[in-house]
Amino acid sequence: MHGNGHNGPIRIGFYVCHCGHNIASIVDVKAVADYVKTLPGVTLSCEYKYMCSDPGQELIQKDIKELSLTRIIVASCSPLLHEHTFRVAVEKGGLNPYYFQMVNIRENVSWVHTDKKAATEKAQDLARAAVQRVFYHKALETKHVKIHPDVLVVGGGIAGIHAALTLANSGKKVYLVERDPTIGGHMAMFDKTFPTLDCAACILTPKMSQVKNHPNITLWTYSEVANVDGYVGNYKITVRRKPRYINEDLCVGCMDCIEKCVYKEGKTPDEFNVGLSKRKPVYIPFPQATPQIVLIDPETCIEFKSGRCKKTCVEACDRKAIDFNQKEEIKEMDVGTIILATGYQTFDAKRIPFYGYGKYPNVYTSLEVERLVNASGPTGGELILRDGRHPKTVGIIHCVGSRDKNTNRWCSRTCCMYSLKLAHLLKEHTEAEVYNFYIDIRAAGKAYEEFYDKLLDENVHFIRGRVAEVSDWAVRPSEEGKLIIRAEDTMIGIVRRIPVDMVVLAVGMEPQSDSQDVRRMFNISCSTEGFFLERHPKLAPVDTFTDGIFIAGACQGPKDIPDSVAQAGAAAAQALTLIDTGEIELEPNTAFVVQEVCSGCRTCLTICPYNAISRDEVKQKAYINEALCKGCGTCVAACPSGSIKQNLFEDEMIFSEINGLLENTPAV
Amino acid sequence: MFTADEHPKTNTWEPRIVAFFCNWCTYTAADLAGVSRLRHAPNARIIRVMCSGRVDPQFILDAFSKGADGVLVGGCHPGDCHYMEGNYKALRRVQLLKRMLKQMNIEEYRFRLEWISASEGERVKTVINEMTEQVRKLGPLGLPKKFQEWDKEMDLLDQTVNGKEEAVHA
Amino acid sequence: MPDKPKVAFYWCASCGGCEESVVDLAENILDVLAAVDIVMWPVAMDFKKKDVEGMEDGSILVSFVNGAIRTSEQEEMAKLMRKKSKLIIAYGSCAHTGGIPGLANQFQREEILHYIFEDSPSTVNPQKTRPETQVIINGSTVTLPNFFNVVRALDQVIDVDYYVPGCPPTPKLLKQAIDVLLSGKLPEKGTVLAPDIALCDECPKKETKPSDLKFTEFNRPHWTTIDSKMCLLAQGIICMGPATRGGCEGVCISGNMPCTGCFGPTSHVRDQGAKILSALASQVEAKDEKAIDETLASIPDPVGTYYRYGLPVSLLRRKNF
Amino acid sequence: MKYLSYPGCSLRSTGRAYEESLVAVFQALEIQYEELKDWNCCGATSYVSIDEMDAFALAARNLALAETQSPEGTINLIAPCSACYLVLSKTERYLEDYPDVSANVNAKLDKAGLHYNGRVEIRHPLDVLVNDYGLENITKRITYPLKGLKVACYYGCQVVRPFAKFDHSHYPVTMDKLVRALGAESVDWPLKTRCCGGSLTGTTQEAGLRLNRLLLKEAQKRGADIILTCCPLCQHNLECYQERINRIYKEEIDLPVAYFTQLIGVALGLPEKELGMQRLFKKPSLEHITHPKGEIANAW
Repeated sequence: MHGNGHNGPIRIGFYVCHCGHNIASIVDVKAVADYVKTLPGVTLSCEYKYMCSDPGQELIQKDIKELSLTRIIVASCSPLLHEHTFRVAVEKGGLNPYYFQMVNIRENVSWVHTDKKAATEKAQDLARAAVQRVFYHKALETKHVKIHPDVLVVGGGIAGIHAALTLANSGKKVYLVERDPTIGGHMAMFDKTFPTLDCAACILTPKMSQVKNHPNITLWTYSEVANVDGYVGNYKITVRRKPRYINEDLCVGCMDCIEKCVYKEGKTPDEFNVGLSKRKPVYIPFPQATPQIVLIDPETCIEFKSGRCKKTCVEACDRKAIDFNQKEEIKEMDVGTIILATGYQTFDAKRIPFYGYGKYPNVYTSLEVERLVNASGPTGGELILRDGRHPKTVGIIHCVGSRDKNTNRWCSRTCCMYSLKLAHLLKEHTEAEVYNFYIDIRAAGKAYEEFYDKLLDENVHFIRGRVAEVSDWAVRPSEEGKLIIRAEDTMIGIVRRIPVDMVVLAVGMEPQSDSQDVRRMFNISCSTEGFFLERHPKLAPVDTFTDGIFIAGACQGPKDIPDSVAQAGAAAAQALTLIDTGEIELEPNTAFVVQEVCSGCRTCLTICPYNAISRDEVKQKAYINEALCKGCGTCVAACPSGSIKQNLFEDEMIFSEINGLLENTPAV
Repeated sequence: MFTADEHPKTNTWEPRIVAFFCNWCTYTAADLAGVSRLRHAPNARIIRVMCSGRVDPQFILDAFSKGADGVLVGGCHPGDCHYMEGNYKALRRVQLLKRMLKQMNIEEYRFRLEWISASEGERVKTVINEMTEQVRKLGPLGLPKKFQEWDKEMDLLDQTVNGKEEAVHA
Repeated sequence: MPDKPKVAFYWCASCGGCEESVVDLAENILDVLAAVDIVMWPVAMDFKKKDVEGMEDGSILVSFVNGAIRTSEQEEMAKLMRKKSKLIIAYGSCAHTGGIPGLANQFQREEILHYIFEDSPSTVNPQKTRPETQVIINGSTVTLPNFFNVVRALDQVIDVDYYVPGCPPTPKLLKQAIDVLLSGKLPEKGTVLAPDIALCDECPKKETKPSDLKFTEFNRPHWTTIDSKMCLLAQGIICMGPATRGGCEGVCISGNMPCTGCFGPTSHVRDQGAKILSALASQVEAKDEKAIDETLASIPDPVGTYYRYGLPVSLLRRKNF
Repeated sequence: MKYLSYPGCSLRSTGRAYEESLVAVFQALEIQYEELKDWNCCGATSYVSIDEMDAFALAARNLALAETQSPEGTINLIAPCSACYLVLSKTERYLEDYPDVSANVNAKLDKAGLHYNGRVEIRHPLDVLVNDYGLENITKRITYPLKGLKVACYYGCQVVRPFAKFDHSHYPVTMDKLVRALGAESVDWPLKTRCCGGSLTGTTQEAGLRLNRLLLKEAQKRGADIILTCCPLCQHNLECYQERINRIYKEEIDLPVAYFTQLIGVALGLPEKELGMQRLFKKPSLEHITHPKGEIANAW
């Protein structure tokens, strides 16, 4: 450690604040000021009643000018509270704000100690540490980053739709990227929505067409984000647009091609109807799909497989929109902020084999039942089971893949309510006896408990107990041909066998299977179960730890439609705040590599969570992109040759703080 | 080991603990302890860093060598790090450093890593109180004084050279 | 030849390797000899302490002192050389940072003597005789120096002007040091006369180190077959290169042995061991305490690994007793 | 891969047919194994309930012996009896997970000059045959495909619970896959892992038989020609009490119960004697199983 590393003359101004009685009643402020006066480098040391008041700040400014102070230290409250205030004051006094240092003698001293002597000694130690520290302070520039006004919204479910519309309506340009051929997400598949029982399509499809027609929204369906570069305010996005084999500009969605396809009947399980019906190779997910453009599935289309199809679809299209040679398209754009609304996937019920999904035809998942009871569903809304029967008894099993340490531990939050809704719809459609097997009924939402009450009045049965198995093991004649649900009824303390015609598995909500890949691409975090991690669970629920990236909807955790919409609105508001501010100010606590000293050992490259460090392959040295660096300092601590420094937290500053803290205080 | 009255400054020796707290969780928790008036031992002196990942093992050793009797590092709980994984890096370093300190005969209780989230003001109080008592039991580490003691053996030179000493065991 | 500058070499607690390195100058030594007058060199020339004592203070231009300070005699000689020399160069790891003898700072003097004179497998000493600093034999007094409890680097005993690092320093560094000193253009006091950049900079295997190295376990050279073309850290072998000053041109690495850190840290580091510890630990893959400990357990002797040459100048200096 | 085998007491008494058929099949398939030398009782489930630590020590002696016999690498120790499989697995797991158990047990083993280092993995022959040897390799050697035979695979509780090491804890399918590979049809039933009555058939027989009856009745109802087991106690319970059940409960149960290894042997064309078929009380009717060339499966 050669050279003293000081910057210019050291003339320290030290101010200790009484904070009324808050500090002065415990810390002997005069003793602190008198003591600091004796320390090397200190030009002025004084006490004042309220340093954060206007007169207090003006005092600093006056002293800087009159006494040519070059460093300012204020011993008062926590820097988290007033550091910014004092930095501004110092700057107004004509000194670089980063020559300022704050000493916390309120939260860390007077408010937590009662022994005046010990508190005063501690305040002196802390003051001495600051005095030694500021010797090494440097003039720094506050960073400002401009915010590009365009926004990327990833995912076109209800959350993505709502966020995109909110932003577009306030005049921002939005790119909405959806990987499926249509927007609408899971909500488009639902029949009714709880607790109001309004039809999902009726409230969703108008919003879908608004998206399509909004001049500020660029909608790219059947597309995926392939790459994300850059940082807050300046993200560079690459989007991969998968070929539909249909010219989007020409197709008007008349669907003549579908009708004229050489396949007279659908052969492929229909994704939108969760496999309950079949579709043709040329198809549209559902009649109100947005955009209303067909697409061709090359996996099943004869032309793609053999090249010898009669291509009746091409003949049928008078707009010549079919293009078998269409290629994947790569789009690039700049945005300033990103909202991730990538949604969830439902739990795969086959993971619990003793519930019989995939084995007994009359075991359904809740999502299948949504389609089954839907008027535009595979059976036109008539409840016909896979074996052709109409159910007279139905068992709904709650918490399938939720609250279960063998599968997923979390509560999926929506299953209780949608199970109640399905119970109601099933009763309405079939007048069947409906049994709900539940652990707890969680109806914590506006008008949710009332809905539960209503169901109780509708004579739906509720059995409190986890189901052990669903089987076709009949032990009585009445059970023959039925599915038998065995469960402990914990209310009466016996094991019950309930024979039913139909079992509905209320499957839980899971992170998308590729959530880890997405998280890495956008450089955000996931909580342990795989949902995207918010910056603060209470106070920053839609922010992430990466500035400029927000999350909304079920990608952050299981939630229902109202919560997803609320979050989408919040995420849009956060994005708008950034955009309308135009730029953000960043603490200049970034790290930098001292190029002459760096040996190019690459230790730091593996450590930076933000990929802010890259290696200049020509110079063979590390280089930190200041804009990506968030200032954690982890690389500084890891650099084995001491070649990385962190502004505001340089090694020498911290060593001098340590030294200052531990030098013996003279007897007070 | 020193006795209390050997301590240079005061007659009653008090443990001196240097604490490195991360800005986002533990420092905030210490502020919360303050706001909540959770009184605790005045023996810890906090140095604020942005992340527990910034805590260079050199800082810890330097604190000991400058006279700290204990060193405390506070960071966010695993999975909660403001910088994604800085606390894991801190944990890994601490685990390795602990092994080394053991080899150097520095008692386990003198060095502690704690995960304290911003909401755990109470935990700041508990940890500082606990550690103060543990270190108090161990007595002073007193490395600066030991360095002086060690160097006293060189003063013997003049005596031996001047032949004042009778034959002594080497 | 009164105008030739006077140069001295002295050795303290060392193995003799540093002396070898001087001889390794080979034919260059003739140039050196032509340029200077050697006034003290116990290993090669017959000068006595009293010869040096007889010189004027400061009359030697430069003294190269190698070895750590472990006995009172070494301390005394170091102080004498300091008095008589304009410049003192701590030559080699032991003088620079304490070196291998410095590892004895993990033990008390009594532990060491007890082992050497009583417990070691090859010792037969039923009377448990120990050497004494003064013994009178047939009326003559025989003396031995005092054996210190603490091993010290040279600058912990006397003021040192420059350092030439290495165990031993390479002839090239020595030649450069001599040239600089004779040129009269002296660098800033305290300078280590080797590049102030870590070894990786000049490592022949530099480009084979991956950018996403994560340790799941640490290996040792004798446990594995080393890929001679590949960065040793990438093979899980602890190499001190990233935390060690360069200048040796990677001689150990070229011989498929990891750097053990003999050149000491760069000038930006206070504690070489803490730094390599921090770097290695930061790159461990495991996340939970148990798995981390399992990975780290494959480092057998932390102190001996991180401070092989620098324990006396480390922040803790020695084991706490 | 080479294996060590731990027969356990059952395979030397009531379950002899299991060992005979297992040996025959392993030989026919050329699976290398050797018997653990000087093995002792696993302690079964009863000893653990008397003194856990002593029970662990007793079982761990076998693990330590395995390490002595096989000085390097991971040792696959085959335990065909479900109780042995469970007790040895549990011991192995506890020694690995709980340092205090390990220290205590090793202190005991130390007195016998033994030590357990954690190299043993307990394997069930079903797991070994299906997952190590592979169904395709078994299929290749089949000379008498079991066409038309309807098999109810019964796993019992201990092979999959609490350690579901190679299959699902409530709905295992390994044996079903094996049976289908042999050319037979596996009858799907939800009682695969329900209690066979266990030792209750010998203590509280009424309770034991009630449980036993449920299984037999349901297998027969679903048209099974035979129940296949992988546990000596299950085999014994299911096979031996059928007449008593018929008498008490007025049932008409008549179902052969065999070991899965016996059926593999049949499909491989091994002689009846080698498979211990003569030890079964109820002879499976396998007359219709014929060689593709038309000859009837050995001397059935």
